Amino acid sequence: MNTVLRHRLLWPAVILAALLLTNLLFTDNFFAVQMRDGHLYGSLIDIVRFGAPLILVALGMTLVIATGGIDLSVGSVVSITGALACLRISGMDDQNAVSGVVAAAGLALVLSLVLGVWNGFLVAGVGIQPIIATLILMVAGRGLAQLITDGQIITVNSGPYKLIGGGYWLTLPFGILIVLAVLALTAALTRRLALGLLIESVGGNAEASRLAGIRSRGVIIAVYTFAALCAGIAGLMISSNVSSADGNNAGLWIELDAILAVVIGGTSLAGGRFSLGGTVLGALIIQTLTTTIYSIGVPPETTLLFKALVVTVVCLLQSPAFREKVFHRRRRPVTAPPAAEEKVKVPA
Amino acid sequence: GCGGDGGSGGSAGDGKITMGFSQVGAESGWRTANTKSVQTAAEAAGVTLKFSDAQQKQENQIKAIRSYIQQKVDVIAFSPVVESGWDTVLKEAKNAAIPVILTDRAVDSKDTSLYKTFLGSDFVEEGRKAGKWLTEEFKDTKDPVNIVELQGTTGSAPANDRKAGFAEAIGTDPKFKVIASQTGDFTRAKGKEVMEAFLKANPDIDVLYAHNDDMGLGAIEAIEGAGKVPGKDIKIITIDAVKDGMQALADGKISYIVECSPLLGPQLMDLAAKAVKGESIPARVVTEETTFTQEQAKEALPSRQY
Amino acid sequence: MAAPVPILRMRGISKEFPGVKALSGVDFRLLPGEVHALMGENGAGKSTLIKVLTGVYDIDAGEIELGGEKVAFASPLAAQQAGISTVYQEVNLCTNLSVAENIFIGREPRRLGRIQWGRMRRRAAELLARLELDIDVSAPLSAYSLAVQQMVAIARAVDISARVLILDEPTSSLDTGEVAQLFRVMRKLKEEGIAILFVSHFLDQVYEISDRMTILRNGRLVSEHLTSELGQVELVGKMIGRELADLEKLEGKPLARETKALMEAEDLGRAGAVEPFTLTIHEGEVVGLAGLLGSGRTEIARLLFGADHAGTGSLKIDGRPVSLRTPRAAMNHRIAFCSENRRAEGLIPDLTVRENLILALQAARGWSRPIPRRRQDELVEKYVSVLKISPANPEQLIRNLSGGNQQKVMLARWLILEPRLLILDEPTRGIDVGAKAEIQRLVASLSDGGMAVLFISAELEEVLRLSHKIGVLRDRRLVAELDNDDDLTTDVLMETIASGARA
Amino acid sequence: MSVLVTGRRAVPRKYIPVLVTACLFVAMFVAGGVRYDSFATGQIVLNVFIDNAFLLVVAVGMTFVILTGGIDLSVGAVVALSTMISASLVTDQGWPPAAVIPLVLAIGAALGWAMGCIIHYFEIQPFIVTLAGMFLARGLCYTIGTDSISITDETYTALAQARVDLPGGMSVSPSVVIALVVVLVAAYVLHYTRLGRNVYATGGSEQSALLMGLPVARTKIAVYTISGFCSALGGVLLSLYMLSGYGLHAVGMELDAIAAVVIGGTLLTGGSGYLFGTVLGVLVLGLIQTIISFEGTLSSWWTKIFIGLLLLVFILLQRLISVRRRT
Ligand SMILES: Nc1ncnc2c1ncn2[C@@H]1O[C@H](COP(=O)(O)OP(=O)(O)OP(=O)(O)O)[C@@H](O)[C@H]1O
Ligand SMILES: Nc1ncnc2c1ncn2[C@@H]1O[C@H](COP(=O)(O)OP(=O)(O)OP(=O)(O)O)[C@@H](O)[C@H]1O
Ligand SMILES: [Mg+2]
Ligand SMILES: [Mg+2]
Repeated sequence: MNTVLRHRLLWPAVILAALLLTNLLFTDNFFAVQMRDGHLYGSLIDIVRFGAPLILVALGMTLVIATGGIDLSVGSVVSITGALACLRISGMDDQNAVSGVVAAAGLALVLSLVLGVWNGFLVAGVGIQPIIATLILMVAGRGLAQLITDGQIITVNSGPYKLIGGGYWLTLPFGILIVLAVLALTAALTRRLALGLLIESVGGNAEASRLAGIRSRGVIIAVYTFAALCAGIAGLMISSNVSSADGNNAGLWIELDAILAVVIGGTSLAGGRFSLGGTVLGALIIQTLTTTIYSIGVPPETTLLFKALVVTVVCLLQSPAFREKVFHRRRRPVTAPPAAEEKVKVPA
Repeated sequence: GCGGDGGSGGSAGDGKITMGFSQVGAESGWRTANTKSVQTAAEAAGVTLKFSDAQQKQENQIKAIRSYIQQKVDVIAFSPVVESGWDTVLKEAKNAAIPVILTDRAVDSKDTSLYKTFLGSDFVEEGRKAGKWLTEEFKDTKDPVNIVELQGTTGSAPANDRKAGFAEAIGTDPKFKVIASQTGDFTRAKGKEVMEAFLKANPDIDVLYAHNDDMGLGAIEAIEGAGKVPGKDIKIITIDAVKDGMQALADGKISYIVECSPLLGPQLMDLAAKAVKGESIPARVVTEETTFTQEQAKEALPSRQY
Repeated sequence: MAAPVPILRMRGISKEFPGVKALSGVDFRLLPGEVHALMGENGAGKSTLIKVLTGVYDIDAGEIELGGEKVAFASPLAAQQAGISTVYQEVNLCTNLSVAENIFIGREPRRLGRIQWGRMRRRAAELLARLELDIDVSAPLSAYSLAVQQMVAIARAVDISARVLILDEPTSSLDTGEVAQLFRVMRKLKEEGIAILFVSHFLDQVYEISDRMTILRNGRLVSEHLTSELGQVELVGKMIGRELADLEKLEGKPLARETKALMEAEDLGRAGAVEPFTLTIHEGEVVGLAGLLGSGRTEIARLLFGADHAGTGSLKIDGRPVSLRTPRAAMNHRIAFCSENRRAEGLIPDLTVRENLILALQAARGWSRPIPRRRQDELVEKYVSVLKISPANPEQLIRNLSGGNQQKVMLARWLILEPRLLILDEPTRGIDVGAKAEIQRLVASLSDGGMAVLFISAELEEVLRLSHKIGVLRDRRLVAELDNDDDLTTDVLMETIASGARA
Repeated sequence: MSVLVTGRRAVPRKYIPVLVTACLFVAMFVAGGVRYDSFATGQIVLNVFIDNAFLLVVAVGMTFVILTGGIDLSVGAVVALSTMISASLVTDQGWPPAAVIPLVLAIGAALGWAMGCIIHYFEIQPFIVTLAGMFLARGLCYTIGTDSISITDETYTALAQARVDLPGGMSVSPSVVIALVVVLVAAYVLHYTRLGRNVYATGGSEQSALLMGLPVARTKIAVYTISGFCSALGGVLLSLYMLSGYGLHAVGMELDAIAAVVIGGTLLTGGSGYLFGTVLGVLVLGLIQTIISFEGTLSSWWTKIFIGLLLLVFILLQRLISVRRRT
């Protein structure tokens, strides 16, 4: 088991390492991490810090995908929670009041929970296909976020709020700590408790799971709720990072990146087995790629070509069939049985 | 000058004008202010406004215009998402004898009789203004000036034009070097992220040119995070002059802002009334726009509406 | 019989999966005009041999000759084109397509490239009529039970005019009538000179139809015999590598009527599935259900487990009325149900043997009370050894197990729940003789311990051997309830099924 | 496994979802007619076709892919790429449209074919491969140019502005005709040819299809090729509609196409659905747009919320009515 797991995450890890090393060619002391004003500072820290919202959203997405679903609405949830929190804070007399900030953030997270339950209800209760069920919130949610902000960017000036996405605690960016906490919580819920097994079972064969006595409806609602909560936290982080809420642009296309992270991490979109570690690696790969593009100065017009190249290489390397077909053939030329293409074609 | 003969009479008979307005979207605070301005001006002028939001898609705008023709509005106004590709639908409008007014962005149609007038700013000129201020500011230095640029959404008209205008203005002098240029998608978050990467990769940046205020504001956070002082260590030029940007300008964090005014509403209603009546109107109306230095910002700030 | 020039010859075939050597150096030959049975325990490598032959898997070593030419098929398509038509062990059809399409897809009657739907449906109906199956061929296959699906798969394979016909456990869900029908068709094909490879765990069937048999054990060839020259006992001995202790005849049990009624169904029914029926199951009682294909046995089982909603009637457990709206509700009353369709309704293919095995127990405990790993390992170890699940590695993915071993895991999933009522729908499907005896013994001993069992099997002997009481179904109606006394024989049962009369 | 008693109802059960969708569409149209003046005209429906001809073509290709259980995220980008290639060749290079259009179609098909091969032979999930394809195609657009390029070629302009007159003073654009031809051909292929049936079989169960001896490899590659071709054709129609090429055209169109297919009742897991449903899906999305523009008083955000609500009501009714009918 252990070897299998190590195997599964081997290639994403290799690719991440390769990307990081590429950076070293262009930026000296890329790996340097310094202490500045009591904060850790450096490119590596930045990658994790900027990747934090994506990791969060992707973690939630992993569980949704493991049940065979998909959640397109996370981007909208990101913008809604950010908008609501900032709206509340901007209306406070003292924006630096911790209790007010906590209440605002809490309210926003409660809203994200409600939205998650809503998605789960549409999928599991009404039986709408996940992609359409969440598309509804994806479209309407962004409108909702703009309704909250009245189409403007709400700027806040709140120290405590700033902490969530832009602050430091114990020398580490607070965002990283949040990610670690959520990751630990998710891992505990799914791997320590039996939730993971139930999720994988529902995603692997829904009817068989039902007949085995699993309340798949509850499981599905739970994962959508969890995904929305993760997106909600990510939304707070994103808006706190720039101290403002942008209903239209916050979290735009993050669902695509999150799904990509999950898939790169080795979880199948068809549902079933999932890998939290893989997802984190996947998200880090995406964020590193973005950072790499900025720091080696890929012009904006060719950014997408570069991305296409990297994504292709990543998925080819990760594909056992590709490695088999390309590397294996060369390795065992003598004893190998005729490969698929060379097989004798028998006339009908 | 385009002839507003016969055709316009019938539909405007009751004196109350119906205008179909197709907006690009609500992608920024600037755009929202623009929408608000049009809406309030319409109300003030007693114009019935049919508003639709294209969500940044040209096909949606074309659909909207087509449906305005179907609904027989008196005048159509729209802010084109992109310059090209309007001939077909504008011809339909012309055939239906509905005058068309462009706002904010132009179209590149050869047949200028397809629209009455174009009301809006000149993005290339905005880029030029930004570049000109920069050359003024640094005219005494001999050292090379390292510039980083935060572009708008790749391919969008303001990004293309503001980049071109700026490049044109600084182009002659070899001491101005754009050492890094990347898209920040017109957003604060991206602006911050890209700027952080710039700061890591390039130790000495002298100037930041951002295609809008929001990216500039994001970049300010990045610069402060890196322990530098925005406006001092790195001079910042942005475009738009929204309220948050003006505040930062007044606070000395931004050095210079080129205004791009979203308040086209009253002018638009004026033009629309004239177009419906068939009066002749100029083919190009430039919105009144200015530039702000830090001192001017302090003065203007209290009276800013958006 | 024709001169023995094999149409198919396999030499030194080896196939290794990660961690399992499924075949090593197996030789096999198939003569035209002969039914050749491939025998072996669960996991002996029968299906794997068939799959490497038909191009589903590559072989690691060895060679295959078809009609004297060396071949290696890149895909089942190539094998089919070369004249090998196969029914694989698990029903491999597309349940989203209509019955007619499943028979003809890839070979649809066409004119100018246009599929002629009318002709296709007519021919499909004719073909099924030859197998004495009268169903709506334009309905999706998913509307039919597994047994019907198996018949459709057979019809498809039989219709492909081939040189070699391979049937991997085609009869595992079929009842006597259908099997007889299939054998008639097989004999006819045999006379036409077609070579038939047949796999089954029903020894009687093997002895009835096959001319020759090849025995595999642990992926190795044991021997090849003419069927007439090898007795059943010797065969079993060669298959399992030791003598099988004689199946002690489970002697007639005292009738269980004295015990308390556990579950009483009154006029329970569901429109279109099963007519209202009344049935009482007592504690410690084994109730068998007998009936023909599609007679509604599975439907009764599903109603009693809450897998489907009953339209009419009521249900009492321990004398108290209950409503089983979900399987979970039934499980709370300690009812368990092992479905006949393990692929669609049983296995979670991506999970390991261990996870599949504990799934129902975990579901019953809820997500917040995980079964401690040590307890899991104990349970798994126990059932792996009791049911002789092989390979004995609990961390193997279940989809990599042989069909019979998968079935054992499904059974174990429900046995560890220690239910009060265990509903078994075709539990011995695809299970080899040794393990089957083991399972029957297990059922008997569990019912001695007070557990009630509802036992459904296409094999009447099995039903007769185990049950205290047998319900007979016909056309989705429970027509009779017979006590299993000495007068009851398979013949009496058959007659009841056929006549629909109450005994 | 619920039970179906066949022959009880005249309409086979498998058509019910599509019929429900069709009825809902009509209901929505009638509701629009009641609410807005000059709405309930035939031309409004035709305009929906005119404005969505390209989406229809793209959605047809997407239907093939989704029926096999795959997904194609590259369609929007391929549409943009086709407009860009067309515009730059016609306007900047002066190529004749008769050469450009076939070339563009070939490029689209080739891209689809390549993605299909990677998906099948290297067993990589379609999502990630076509996402890379999307990046690639958009990237190629920007390498051609970041500005939008007008098409002033006479053939294009003539085609773009031509109208096919219908009785009752109504008219459609040639694009609509092309799109409808594509729909008919595709429906024929899906229903009456082996390729089409193999598509359904592959979507039902790829493993079964393989074991039944169906050419799964060919089928899978074919659907991505078809999708690539349809996207390119959609791009050609879009370049007629817009008379321009632009790298930012058709952003997010993949989602519209997927939504149209799924609203039309096709299962994203593959193997079940009809092309007619896809046509309805496109019409529903188009009609929602039309209703929005007739409403005319919605702010940008209310527009989005309203679209979401309409979609929700539609899907809910569709779902509830279908389920009610079934039980
Ligand atoms: N894809 C696979 N990966 C790994 N192991 C496999 C795979 N397929 C089969 N095996 C193993 O190969 C062995 C032979 O399996 P096979 O299916 O051929 O058995 P069988 O003789 O058909 O048994 P049964 O009577 O139960 O159907 C088993 O131990 C099985 O676990
Ligand atoms: N003529 C038929 N023969 C077989 N099955 C049919 C026939 N007509 C319909 N069916 C379908 O097959 C299903 C068989 O029902 P069920 O599964 O309860 O039968 P069963 O007694 O368990 O038989 P088996 O599992 O051996 O097919 C029913 O749901 C029914 O819809
Ligand atoms: Mg087998
Ligand atoms: Mg049955």
